[in-house]
Amino acid sequence: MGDWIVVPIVLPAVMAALIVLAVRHDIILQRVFSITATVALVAVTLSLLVYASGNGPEMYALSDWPAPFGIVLVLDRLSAMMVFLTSLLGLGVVLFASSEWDQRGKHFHALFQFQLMGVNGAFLTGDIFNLFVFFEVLLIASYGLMLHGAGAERLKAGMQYVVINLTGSSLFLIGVGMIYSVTGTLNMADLAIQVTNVASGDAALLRAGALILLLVFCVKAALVPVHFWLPGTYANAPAPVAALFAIMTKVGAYCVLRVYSMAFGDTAGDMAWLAAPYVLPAALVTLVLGMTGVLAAKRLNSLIAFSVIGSMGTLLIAIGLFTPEAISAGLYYMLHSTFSAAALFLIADLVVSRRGQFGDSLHTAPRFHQTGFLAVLFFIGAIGMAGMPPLSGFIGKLQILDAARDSDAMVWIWSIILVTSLMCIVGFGRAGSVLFWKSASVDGEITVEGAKWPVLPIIASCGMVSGLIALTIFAGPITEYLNGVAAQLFDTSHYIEAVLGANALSLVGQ
Amino acid sequence: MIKRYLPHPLLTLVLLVVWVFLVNEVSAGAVIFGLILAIIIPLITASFWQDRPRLRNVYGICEYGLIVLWDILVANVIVAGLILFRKTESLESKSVVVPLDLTSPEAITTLAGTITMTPGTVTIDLSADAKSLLVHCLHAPDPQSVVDDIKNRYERRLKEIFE
Amino acid sequence: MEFLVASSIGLLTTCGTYLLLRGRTFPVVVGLALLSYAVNVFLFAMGRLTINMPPILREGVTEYTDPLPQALVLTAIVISFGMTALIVVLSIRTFLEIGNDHVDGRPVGAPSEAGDKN
Amino acid sequence: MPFVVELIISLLIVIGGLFLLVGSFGMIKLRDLLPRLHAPTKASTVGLGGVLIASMLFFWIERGKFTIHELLITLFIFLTAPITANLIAKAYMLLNVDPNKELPPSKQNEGWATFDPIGPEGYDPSEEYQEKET
Amino acid sequence: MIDYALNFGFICVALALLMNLYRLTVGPTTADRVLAVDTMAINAIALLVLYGIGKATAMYFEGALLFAMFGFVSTVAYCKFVLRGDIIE
Amino acid sequence: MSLTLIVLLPFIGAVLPAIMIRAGRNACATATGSVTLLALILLMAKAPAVIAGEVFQVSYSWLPELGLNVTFFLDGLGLLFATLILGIGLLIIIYARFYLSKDDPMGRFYVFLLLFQGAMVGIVLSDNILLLLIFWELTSLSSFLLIGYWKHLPEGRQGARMALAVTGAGGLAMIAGMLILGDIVGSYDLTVILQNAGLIQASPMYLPALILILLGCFTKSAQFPFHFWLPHAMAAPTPVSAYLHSATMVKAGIFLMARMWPVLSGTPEWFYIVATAGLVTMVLGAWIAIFKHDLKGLLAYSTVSHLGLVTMLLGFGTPMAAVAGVFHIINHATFKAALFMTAGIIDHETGTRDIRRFGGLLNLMPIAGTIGIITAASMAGIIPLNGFISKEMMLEEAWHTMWLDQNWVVPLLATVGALFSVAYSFRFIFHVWLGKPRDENLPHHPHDPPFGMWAPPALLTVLVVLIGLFPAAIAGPLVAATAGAVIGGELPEYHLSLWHGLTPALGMSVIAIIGGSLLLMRHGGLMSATANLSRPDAKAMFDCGMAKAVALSRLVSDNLHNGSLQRYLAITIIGSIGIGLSGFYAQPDFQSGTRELLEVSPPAAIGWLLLVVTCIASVFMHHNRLLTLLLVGVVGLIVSLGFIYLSAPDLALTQISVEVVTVILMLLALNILPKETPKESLPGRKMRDGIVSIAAGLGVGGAIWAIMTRDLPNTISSYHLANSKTEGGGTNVVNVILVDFRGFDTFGEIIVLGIAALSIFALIETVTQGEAAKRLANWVVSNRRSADRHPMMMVVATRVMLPLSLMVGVYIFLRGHNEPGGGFIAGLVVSVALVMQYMASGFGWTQNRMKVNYHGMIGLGVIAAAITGVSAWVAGLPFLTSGFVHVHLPIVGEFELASAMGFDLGVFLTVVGAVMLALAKLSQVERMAEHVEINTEPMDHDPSLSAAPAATPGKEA
Repeated sequence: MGDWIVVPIVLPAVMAALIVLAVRHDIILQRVFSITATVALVAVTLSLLVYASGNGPEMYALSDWPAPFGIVLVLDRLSAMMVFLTSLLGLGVVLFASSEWDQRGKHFHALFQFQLMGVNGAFLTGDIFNLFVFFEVLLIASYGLMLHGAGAERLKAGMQYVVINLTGSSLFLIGVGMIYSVTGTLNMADLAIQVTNVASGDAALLRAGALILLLVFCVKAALVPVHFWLPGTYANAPAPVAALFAIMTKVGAYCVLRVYSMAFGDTAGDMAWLAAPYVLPAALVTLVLGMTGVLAAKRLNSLIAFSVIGSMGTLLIAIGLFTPEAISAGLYYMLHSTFSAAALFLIADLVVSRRGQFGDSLHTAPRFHQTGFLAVLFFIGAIGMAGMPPLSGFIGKLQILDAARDSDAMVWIWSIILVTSLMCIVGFGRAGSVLFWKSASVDGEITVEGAKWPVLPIIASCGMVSGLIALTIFAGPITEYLNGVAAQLFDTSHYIEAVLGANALSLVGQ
Repeated sequence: MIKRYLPHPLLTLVLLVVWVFLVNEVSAGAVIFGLILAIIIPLITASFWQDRPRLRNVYGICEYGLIVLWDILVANVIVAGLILFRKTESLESKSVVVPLDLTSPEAITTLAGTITMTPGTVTIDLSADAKSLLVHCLHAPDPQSVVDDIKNRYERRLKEIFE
Repeated sequence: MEFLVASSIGLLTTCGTYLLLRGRTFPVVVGLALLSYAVNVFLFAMGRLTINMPPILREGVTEYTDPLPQALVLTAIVISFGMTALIVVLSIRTFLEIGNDHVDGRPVGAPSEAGDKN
Repeated sequence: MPFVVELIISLLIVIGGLFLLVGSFGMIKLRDLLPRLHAPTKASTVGLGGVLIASMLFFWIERGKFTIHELLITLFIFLTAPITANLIAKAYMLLNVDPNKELPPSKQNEGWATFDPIGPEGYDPSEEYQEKET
Repeated sequence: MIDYALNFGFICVALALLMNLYRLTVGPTTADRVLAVDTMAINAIALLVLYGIGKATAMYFEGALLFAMFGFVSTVAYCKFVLRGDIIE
Repeated sequence: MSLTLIVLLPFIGAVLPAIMIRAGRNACATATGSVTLLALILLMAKAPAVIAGEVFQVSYSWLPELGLNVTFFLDGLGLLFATLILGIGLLIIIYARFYLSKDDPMGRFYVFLLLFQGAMVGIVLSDNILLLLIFWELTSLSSFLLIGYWKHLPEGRQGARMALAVTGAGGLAMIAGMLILGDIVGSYDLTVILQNAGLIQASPMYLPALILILLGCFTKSAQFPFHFWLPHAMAAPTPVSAYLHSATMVKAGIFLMARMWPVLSGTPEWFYIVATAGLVTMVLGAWIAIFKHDLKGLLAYSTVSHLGLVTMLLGFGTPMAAVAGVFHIINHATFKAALFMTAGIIDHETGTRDIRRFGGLLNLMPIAGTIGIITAASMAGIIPLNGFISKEMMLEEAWHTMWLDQNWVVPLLATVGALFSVAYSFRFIFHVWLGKPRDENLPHHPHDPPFGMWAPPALLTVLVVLIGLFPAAIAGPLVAATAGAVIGGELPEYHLSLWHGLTPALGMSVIAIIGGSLLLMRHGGLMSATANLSRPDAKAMFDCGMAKAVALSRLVSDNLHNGSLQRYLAITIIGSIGIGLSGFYAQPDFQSGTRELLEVSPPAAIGWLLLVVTCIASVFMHHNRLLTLLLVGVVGLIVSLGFIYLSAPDLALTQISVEVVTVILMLLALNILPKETPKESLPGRKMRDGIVSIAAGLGVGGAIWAIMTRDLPNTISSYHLANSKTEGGGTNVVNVILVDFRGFDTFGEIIVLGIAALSIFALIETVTQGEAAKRLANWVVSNRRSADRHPMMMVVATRVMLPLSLMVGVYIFLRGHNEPGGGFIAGLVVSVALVMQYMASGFGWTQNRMKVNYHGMIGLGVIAAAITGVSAWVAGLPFLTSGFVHVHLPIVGEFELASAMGFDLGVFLTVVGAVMLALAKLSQVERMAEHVEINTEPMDHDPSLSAAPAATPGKEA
């Protein structure tokens, strides 16, 4: 695909800069620019996806320096899928925000495009330090977006989000530093080779560094015990931003998958599957805590936020198994949970904006405008998130359960996933009942000034929901693609050859 | 015309010298490039520094500079002596007032700077209408002589340079 | 020399972490700043310590220190500068919005002044 | 390198070092800020100047290259030292000196700039001292 | 001989820095502390220049220059803060 | 194909009511009914073939990887259930049309109903157990919606949630069970599974799978101990109760047991679990039913009891029992649906469902009464109705059944169950229809309902009678086909008829009828006796359990996520130390390094000492914030000195420039924030934090010590050193790495800066709203303030410094590629030079003289960098590829032009724009707080302009 590989990064960056430079005073033009760019991004990433599904990994050497000396981007099935997912999600979010949200503060669209750039960069890069840079890009853009429009609770939560992630960034550097200090490389493919060459006396340092890095990724992926930033952040972020953040946790999961299946995977000798003993138990606890939070939530947004934690737990259970089947299942669930979290946050915002002063508190309030329509949307979103049939969440969970069959922790995995599903069902049932049913027993109706049928937000929410439906209907072909992704992940030699040249692998062990 | 494109000729000269200092070599390339910068930068910064008085008395500047340099050397030795060899209790520190005849801010600033750099005195404040300097003396048994010294030795010369 | 650097990094980390764990925004920000010093030096020291071998190519000189960690640290410094700027502004913005600079979890609107917890 | 030049350089370095030391020593020896202010602002100029001239000489003789950029630092220091001294003194006086008692009057229409604003009205920090006394 | 002088210079500057540090931590007034930091910057420049002589390289000159410039700016900022609270008003 | 259509029709048709409701209630009901009717017709078209033994099957691939495919098959069992579902569904649709009042949103009702119908049909026709699971959970969801249909009623909402929780839980258990089953067999296809009974029963996973599947069945079919949710689901409109809770959904569990009967039954485990649960449910449900005053409550518990009966029969595991069970399913569906509809009629007509207020209703509403009495009699098992026949068969089977080697347990309890059953059935007859009216003041005056409402139960009643009279003729083929499907083999010898002669079962039946009648006569006394018994109230227990679960969740969740950043960070840090150590010590293979160490020089030692003192001071004196700031500044100073000492001039320059800007930022912030940090940490907390931070310090320090003491491996940077000059065109390798080798990092880095500035701008932009604006408006300047805002000396000095600094900036920028420096440092130098102007002459005056917009500068910078990168595409090279040429000009001499400079220019612009935007915007907050006027003059008083009026200093607060 050549230069197209870098387009998902450069296009949003330039577009954001252009928005700041040329149209920062005109919200309509900002929207036009932003939406156009996102649509173009969808097109580009789709063609990347199509290309990647038919070809092996492809490297793009920035500045024309050969790997591992310069920075490379790598397009493989996984990264193509992730950038496509990002752009789809981004399109929904930007549509939603373009109705009204983007006016509540400054620079929404510029920050949004930068955010897309950061996320895409994180997915495409093949260099750990460059990954750090893109982490920072996406984080700082997310700080800006998270604080969009301000407000006391949001600022308070934002403070925590920023500080925790800054600490995480420090840890990232420490981890990268330790890895570089014993392997002398930053390129992921090269790392996979160097890991096998590390002197035995140095291995302890490498392990420590790699695990610290794992912790950082887990911070992003909101894995217990480093998930604390998520509930406050997601619950208090502006709705479109919270929806966009659905992909942020996935970045963490992606990195776990990428780094620990490539550099510390099968080929890593003593260090093979370094992350596995840590990820799986933590993911199980995460799932439990997340769903406990769902049951405990007193606010709609924190309910959804905790359910996101839970879904990250589920996802990382699958990833933590580190088998091709489980990863394929996990990736399916990842697609699902991205859409369902986004859908729920968007729908929740439609609800909240109609509840006037009652906001998102789960207390009885009178009816509001469009209760029925929103109830349907919410119901669909909720069954998606809870993993109830017939939507993709159920299929995803089935696949994960199925893939966990051979695991030693099978009993734990199964029982926790199933029990927490119930907690999630109960939690969402309570919430839906309060929001949409109890209101019928209260007299009066809340009337909130503003658009009766906000077209773009409804299109966006329905778009997310239809994403879930599409995932369900096309589960077969999608799973087939994902199996290909997982197979490619496990067959690291192609990736390494694509990056380092055909004879790179012959140097292993020398 | 010249004024428009060369608002501060002296500044341009100074900048050219600074550039040569910076690149640390006196070559044609360096000078030409420095000259370009020395012309452009005053143009850019002109709005920050409009209608400033011109300095004409080049001889006066040189004389003043040498005197001050010498005084600085002396001042250092004197202050070092005071610090090292006098008991702190025996130092007669006090603030004195120096009424000013100068009116240009640049001149006043130069004077205040000179005072600070020279023996035993530091300019610590200026009256709000810029007509007096408050000078702190580290050891001044005779405050009036300090004031006279300042007025005669520096202010007079500055007046010639600036006004 | 290595010991001095290592202990300095350790000390910076310790102090940064301690301040990071305080319950007000300002010490937290300062703690982050100290921590980022520690991390920057850490990353820098990855290339091992050398004296007077700056990675600036000179005729006849063959020994240079590892330039890559330096480049990485530069990037890290700039990034942490941006982050610090943001968090500084965020902390005053939060302070203005909620009237106190606590980060120890008391809800918005709870009594804030120092006297209530001494 | 000729011995004399080497000697001069060494002397300059030693003198510079000594003056820097004295400047900082004065800062801890003297008992109050205003006297302290004298020490570093002065001693340091010569201290630093000595070192800089030593450097110039050293590179001139040693490298055969006449280096002048040290002068730039000197220029900066000369330009800035009085300002910092002035501002530090103002900061000190604002918080620690009673303008009505401890400072001589300005003998002009307006008082000292730190305490008296220009013009007829405005906030006057010196009033706070009067209030404190009453 | 220059080496001895340099060592002497290093020691002087080092002691001076320690004294500055003493003043910085002990105070008592904020102005004292600002003065200490300002002097520290001056001493640091001297240290750099001495080091440059010691290593016979001009590599550190820019460092010294920026120290001079930025030392001034930060001192001014501190003073302005004490004087006016708002340093950009 | 048409099989799929049967399943899909209700789902597709579910949109019809939503649309048709606009055309009126009749149209809506007609549309809904025709959907169901169509499906029923399609089904019936296949019925003869199925009864003849044929099995229809269709299959579509959906998710073959998982073994989840859309496959349906239709055999006798499926036919029976599908007929019940669609047939009764059709009746219910008609009934509901008249039952629902005008205020009820009928369209929504029918949508839910059709969804449910589709899900049910899906269950009974699925040939894939995963697909079955999907439909299974769908019934839970749609029944949740139906039960909660009257959302204004709290009972409805709670009942719905309870049903969802219980059946949902069962469904989840079943997922596990099904997955195990599929694992044992190696296929999720039901037809395959059904042929592998031996394999399954021999598997060690048989028991877990059995239990899990049965959990699903029992919860769905309200078997003991999960029976409690069903009565509360009665809050739903009566058509729902009639449909879901008599005819269909509760039978889903039964269906599944029947479906799995060939592979799961026949083992002792199956017998003891299923039969016992059924037996207990039958007796218990019946007993409770006797004492229910709510008409629907009585029917609900009777349903529980009858479902227990069927369960028990299936549990017996004998083919004959299975036949009896199947037959009773049919019978129960007919009479119970009719009974519910009758109850609905009573409710509808009288406005109450309290049995104690009824009596003699037969006179008032004869048609409904007749229907009610006949069907209730069938429920009681009175000859010659269909209930009698299946009950007889049940008792017959019970008679032969041993339970723990005791032959009396099952018969006795079965008789008792039948006896209770008679009692409540008679209670329904005598207390409602017969006797004298007990309450004259019923809410409405009852009379017979409209035809549409009584016709459906009447039709069912006809069936009740006909099956009773001619069982073999009417139900025979269906029973045979169904039972054949259940048993999966040869049917036993059986005879469907009213009279089997004088069998033990007949005796038991007689005992039951007589006993039941006696019991009813003593009803009043029993009532008061049992009223005093404290029976466990399942709903209260469930609610209490739920509340406890929620409370526990809150306890855990809220206490864990208490919003304390301190805790979060402490955990994060402890976690990182822990994981790092665990990695380090995972294997005892660590070896200390052998690298030759550098000597400690005096300046280094002094620097170290300074750093140590400053750090420690910064911790112990952190309550004084300004001092902390000064100390941190010193740390920065020492760190930059250290960088210079350790061969990193670029780093030192960057560090020191960043330092200053940071200090300015912090000072701006500190003016708003409190100047002191109060001492509020308790000693314990300090201790904890101290330990954590020392551990962190030791960890990081130890790691770096271990690293620095070993030799550097071959790193990729040797390539950088080798190619920097020749390929990258610069001698400063660090800079070449930054703008070329790893230019992409730098591209990201300046974007970070740009975003930071934009975020800061956006953040402060909102300061004019809400609480913050109020606080700023009421801001009181706490400290003493100097009177001069813009000291003259400073103004003059900075004016001179500006061009000098710009010159330095240009110099630093230009030399970057070859010597320490570069766009970033130059940007900071220029920014600082500009900030100096702001500090000296104030924002207003300076801003007037700034001709550039900082936003634009950021955008321009990023675009400049991007364009430099993209321009490589023109040459067919990848993004950011750099090129350089040596240009020779006369006089000037030779100099190098590198495209990396364009990139560096982008860096420069972004840095200046970002820093200035952030600082300028931040200072806006200060000005709002301080309430100062914008200054228009560079200094407070210009003595050279003595004639001019004095500049106005700001008004102070």
